[in-house]
Amino acid sequence: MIRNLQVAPDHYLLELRLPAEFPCPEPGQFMMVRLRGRDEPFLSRPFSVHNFRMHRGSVSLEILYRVVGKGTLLFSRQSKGTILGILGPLGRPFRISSICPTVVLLSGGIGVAPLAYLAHRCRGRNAGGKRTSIIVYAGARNAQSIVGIKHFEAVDLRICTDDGSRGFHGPVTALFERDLCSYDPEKTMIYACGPPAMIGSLARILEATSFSCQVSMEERMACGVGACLGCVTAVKDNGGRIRYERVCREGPVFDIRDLAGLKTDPC
Amino acid sequence: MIRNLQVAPDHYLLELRLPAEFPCPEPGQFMMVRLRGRDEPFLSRPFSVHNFRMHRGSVSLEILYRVVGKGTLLFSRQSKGTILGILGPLGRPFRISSICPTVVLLSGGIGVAPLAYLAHRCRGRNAGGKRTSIIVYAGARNAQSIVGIKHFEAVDLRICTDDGSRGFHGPVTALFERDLCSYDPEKTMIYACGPPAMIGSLARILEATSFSCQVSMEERMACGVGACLGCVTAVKDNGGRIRYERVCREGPVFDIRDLAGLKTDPC
Amino acid sequence: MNASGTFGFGEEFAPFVDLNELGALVVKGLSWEPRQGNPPPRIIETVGGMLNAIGLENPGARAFIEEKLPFLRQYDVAVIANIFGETLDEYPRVAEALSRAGGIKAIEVNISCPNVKKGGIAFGADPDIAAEVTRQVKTATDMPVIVKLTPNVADITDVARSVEAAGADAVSLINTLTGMAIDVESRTPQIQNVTGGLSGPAIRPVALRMVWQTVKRVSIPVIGVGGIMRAEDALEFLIAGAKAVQIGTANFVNPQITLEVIAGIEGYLIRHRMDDIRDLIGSLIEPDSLEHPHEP
Amino acid sequence: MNASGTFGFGEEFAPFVDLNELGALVVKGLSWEPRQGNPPPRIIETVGGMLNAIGLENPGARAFIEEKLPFLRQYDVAVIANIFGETLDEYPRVAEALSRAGGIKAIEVNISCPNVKKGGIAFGADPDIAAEVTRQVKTATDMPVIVKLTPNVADITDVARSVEAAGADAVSLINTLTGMAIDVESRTPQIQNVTGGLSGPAIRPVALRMVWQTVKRVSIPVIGVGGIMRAEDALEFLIAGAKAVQIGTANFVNPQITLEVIAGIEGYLIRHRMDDIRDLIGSLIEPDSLEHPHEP
Ligand SMILES: Cc1cc2nc3c(=O)[nH]c(=O)nc-3n(C[C@H](O)[C@H](O)[C@H](O)COP(=O)(O)OP(=O)(O)OC[C@H]3O[C@@H](n4cnc5c(N)ncnc54)[C@H](O)[C@@H]3O)c2cc1C
Ligand SMILES: Cc1cc2nc3c(=O)[nH]c(=O)nc-3n(C[C@H](O)[C@H](O)[C@H](O)COP(=O)(O)OP(=O)(O)OC[C@H]3O[C@@H](n4cnc5c(N)ncnc54)[C@H](O)[C@@H]3O)c2cc1C
Ligand SMILES: Cc1cc2nc3c(=O)[nH]c(=O)nc-3n(C[C@H](O)[C@H](O)[C@H](O)COP(=O)(O)O)c2cc1C
Ligand SMILES: Cc1cc2nc3c(=O)[nH]c(=O)nc-3n(C[C@H](O)[C@H](O)[C@H](O)COP(=O)(O)O)c2cc1C
Ligand code: FES
Ligand code: FES
Repeated sequence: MIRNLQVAPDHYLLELRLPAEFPCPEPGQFMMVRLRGRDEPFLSRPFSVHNFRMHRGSVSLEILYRVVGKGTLLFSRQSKGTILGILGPLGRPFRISSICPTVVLLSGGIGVAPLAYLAHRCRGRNAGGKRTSIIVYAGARNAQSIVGIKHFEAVDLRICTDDGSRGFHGPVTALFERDLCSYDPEKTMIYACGPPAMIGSLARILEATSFSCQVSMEERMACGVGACLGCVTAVKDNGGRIRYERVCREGPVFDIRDLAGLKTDPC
Repeated sequence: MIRNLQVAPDHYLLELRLPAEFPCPEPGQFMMVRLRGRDEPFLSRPFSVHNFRMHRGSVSLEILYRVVGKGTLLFSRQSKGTILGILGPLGRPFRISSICPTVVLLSGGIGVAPLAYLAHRCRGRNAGGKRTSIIVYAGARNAQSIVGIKHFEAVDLRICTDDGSRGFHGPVTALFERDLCSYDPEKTMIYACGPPAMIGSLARILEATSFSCQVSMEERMACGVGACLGCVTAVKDNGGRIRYERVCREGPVFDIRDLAGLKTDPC
Repeated sequence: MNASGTFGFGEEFAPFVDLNELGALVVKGLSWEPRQGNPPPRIIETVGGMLNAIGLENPGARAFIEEKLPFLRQYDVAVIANIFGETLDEYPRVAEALSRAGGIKAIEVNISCPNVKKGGIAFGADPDIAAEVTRQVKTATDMPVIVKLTPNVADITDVARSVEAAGADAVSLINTLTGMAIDVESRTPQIQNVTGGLSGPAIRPVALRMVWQTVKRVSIPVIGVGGIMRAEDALEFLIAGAKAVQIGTANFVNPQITLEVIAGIEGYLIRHRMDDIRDLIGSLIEPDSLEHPHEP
Repeated sequence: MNASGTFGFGEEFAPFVDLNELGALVVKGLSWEPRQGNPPPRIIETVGGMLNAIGLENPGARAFIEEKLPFLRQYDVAVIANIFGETLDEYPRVAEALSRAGGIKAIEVNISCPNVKKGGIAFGADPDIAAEVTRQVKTATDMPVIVKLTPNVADITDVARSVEAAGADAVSLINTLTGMAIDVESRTPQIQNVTGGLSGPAIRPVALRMVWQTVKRVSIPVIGVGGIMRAEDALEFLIAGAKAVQIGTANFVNPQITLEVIAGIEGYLIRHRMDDIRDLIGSLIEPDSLEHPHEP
């Protein structure tokens, strides 16, 4: 652990030094993280890659996390020098389209973590013969809790807050819906990560359209590698039949249209 | 926690700041100590009072401990600022005789912890019309692992090491046995704390004599207050009948002659 | 309230917690004859819990009435006497003596302590014997009788139903799960008795499951016991349907835990705008129809 | 070796651990028909462990043989197939198909999984039914048959003796203890199936006790399972008399754990100057005569 910095109330940025041979993760992949030599928290915790940098002789991994329970609370109390157990990179990454020059990212709260790394990797690319342009809708409860946006350089950043204390007043999905007609379904790839209500609401918005949208999902995990079958989420196949897929293995990135049983937006 | 200093390999000196109204412990009493807000280690750990000082507005408690297992290992990893749960002072203290001007302390290894505080409190007293003189036999594995002797000011300190790297070469009980004839059973009070083999060997040495000897015993504890009945040790009553007494309540200080089932010295 | 065997006779904890504020106080298990208990070591910490084999050490019912009860009478707290016997007829004898003593509000019958070879386990593992003990205690006392059940059975609800039919006024569960630990360096048991009773948060999921199952099958009140360390843990039991809870091992870690749990439950009720704890008890929302078919 | 259900079909862990170095590899439980398993959430962490209600999701015996087994055949590791059935006659059918497939060394019969209402629990809790399952599987296969026992019974040794008499070549124990957890804010079960199986170090004392008791009552080998996280934990089971151990939940925390435990046991044998692991197995020094009288 190189640093473990509080970046907002309840939000921390963890930077880890890893051996140089550590494989470079793709955006959307995650790591299973644990405190070593202790029985508490018992299971490893999954966290998305927020950033990954090569240095001479070693590489560093950044994780952006929010304190929500026992494990994240214990992580937040650690400081420089703590050695963590890391397993990864795991899971299927976001697919980066070679034909869509417009990339729209929708993040709700801590959902910004994987999307920042995705933006980083999309920047400066060409797709469909054009330079990729990135539009980010970043939602947070209030101005104070906006985190992880420092990685969004050279993007069109549209901030939304639930209390209107910064940017658009309302959910990201509302602002995005308003802008929807300005995007071309053939040339736009949408990526989303956020709370269930946001994903549900996005699915509803996209239902009648032909936009492609990849979502990074969360589910409780034990092994992170596909062995325990603990992390499944319901997906529907073409015939509409429900099946379970492992978030750690077939996911965490899913096509929004495959997901079954999403929460419908309360608003 | 004010500090948690490594004083020798595997040995730490822990200093805690406590509220001013914290009752002043007597020598031989102990505290139940735990890490707060965690399930690990699960039970509190008993530690003797090694020193206790009053300041303006607060008091500080010193604990000298050796890392032997999970709990002490976790304690040793804490640093300044950690808040510990403390219950105490608990147990029956050493009785300080008002008629014995000679005080002999025998410590084996970490057994020095309570005896240092006892020496501190005996120093400068009068007993039997004379100024108390204190003789300390402090045993350790080797010169490196001698700890806790800085509190033995103005005492006759006789160090013993198992490997002879400092002081007498051999167990404290051997040196003490050699000196035995120089003490007057009527005017001497012996206090001991150390590993089972040392206490067993001391009991054997004193068996045929009329010296009084108080021993601080160790047993696994859950509650520390007498409720769980987990910490009993076997004692014999006058008729030689075996009975169990709680180390946390009737002890930790026992008369060596009451103890049953002591280990007999291997040497 | 606390759980038996973890709070002594009240006097041990009196310096650390105001006994008047406890919902009730369950004393250490009492037998007719005094018992010396098992040789040490009697306890060992395990992951998320501890093993104990105290061996039901206690001064006996008479000494309790003479030496311990007068102290407890000074407090305004409902004293519940936990009793056990080595033989079937010891139970009613102890129950009767305690009923006559005055100052006791209810009797909790331990048919489950697994530590003593002759006692405990046999009574609690067999629904018929458990019922017989219950009947005998009921005839010996007019006080409410709580029967404390062992988890070391295939189906705890069978025993619960059986003691209900035999007249039990309530059941409390669970007692400890029988376990064991070995010191690998010396290759000796960590506990002199070899096996001991496992308690603490490690067993909470098992206790909660058994309480939930039992609540569905009996109509007398169920008291939840096992691994409660915080208010949230107690809330789990209440939501599962327990009418009350007992806190055991957690008292060792924090003598004030009972009061902290009571305060925490009150805070929860206020936060969730519940006027009455009865709105909470048994309020588990069970997934009645699973969203997706359970079987393929 | 690992425990069933915690290592998938080997392929999941292959990137993280050399399968050739495992003593044996037990695959996820297989049934005749493919099974979709339970709806999520399926797992929750508890103190010192976890609850799971996977619902025995598996691709079915045929798909296993066609899609998973060829991968495992590449390795020099003894593959043990864990099987279960919803009905009595499903067991021998699965056993027979697997015996014929080639590349499998032994069959472990799960009569204990408590998650699926129709399966598991009923077979394992009754010694007679457990024996019947064993007999049927034995007639369907020539391979060694290990019967995996459930701890959710009053006396596990009765079931062990019964399956031994029915021809079991070994028993493995324990499977998970049935438990439950509730989210108090939403008042819903933490697991969609309401109850789940408790595993991890929290249950180790219970598993160790049951292994120790069973070793005393059967003459077939006993395989110890439950809460092994480190070499010392495995040593406890071996000292108690288990001939081998399985590591379950710990694989999730550390995929290399099996190898680390093997290395730790080897280190222990060297340190204690034991040439043969048989000197270790069953070497518990039991306090035969208690120093002080046990009863007063
Ligand atoms: C693929 C993936 C990537 C993630 N990336 C991030 C990230 O970059 N930053 C971040 O802050 N969080 C991320 N999360 C969520 C993060 O894993 C949880 O917040 C964390 O596990 C909570 O642990 P806890 O002990 O604090 O909470 P508790 O509620 O005490 O945890 C109890 C159990 O539930 C599990 N759990 C609780 N919440 C979640 C959740 N939302 N998702 C999965 N498991 C959960 C825990 O892992 C643990 O096993 C990600 C989750 C997944 C599945
Ligand atoms: C009255 C009293 C005073 C003590 N004073 C000191 C002191 O001043 N300095 C010091 O270093 N040690 C002292 N000890 C011993 C100290 O309590 C143990 O070393 C400590 O509990 C070990 O904890 P662990 O988790 O590191 O060891 P582990 O072996 O992992 O502990 C497992 C369990 O056994 C118990 N245990 C292990 N060893 C002992 C022991 N020797 N005595 C009692 N319980 C034990 C632990 O408390 C725990 O419950 C004292 C013990 C007693 C009873
Ligand atoms: C040290 C100790 C002593 C106990 N003694 C008794 C007893 O005398 N009678 C009884 O019915 N239960 C006894 N129990 C069981 C507890 O009352 C309780 O049922 C069990 O510990 C589970 O609850 P917990 O996890 O909150 O401790 C004892 C438990 C412990 C740890
Ligand atoms: C996620 C999970 C899935 C399991 N699946 C199976 C299974 O399919 N068949 C089986 O016999 N046991 C299964 N088990 C039980 C384990 O094999 C093992 O008996 C139990 O978890 C106790 O060991 P542990 O504490 O080392 O995990 C499963 C356990 C877990 C945690
Ligand atoms: S976390 Fe184990 S299968 Fe996904
Ligand atoms: S530690 Fe509980 S009685 Fe002594």
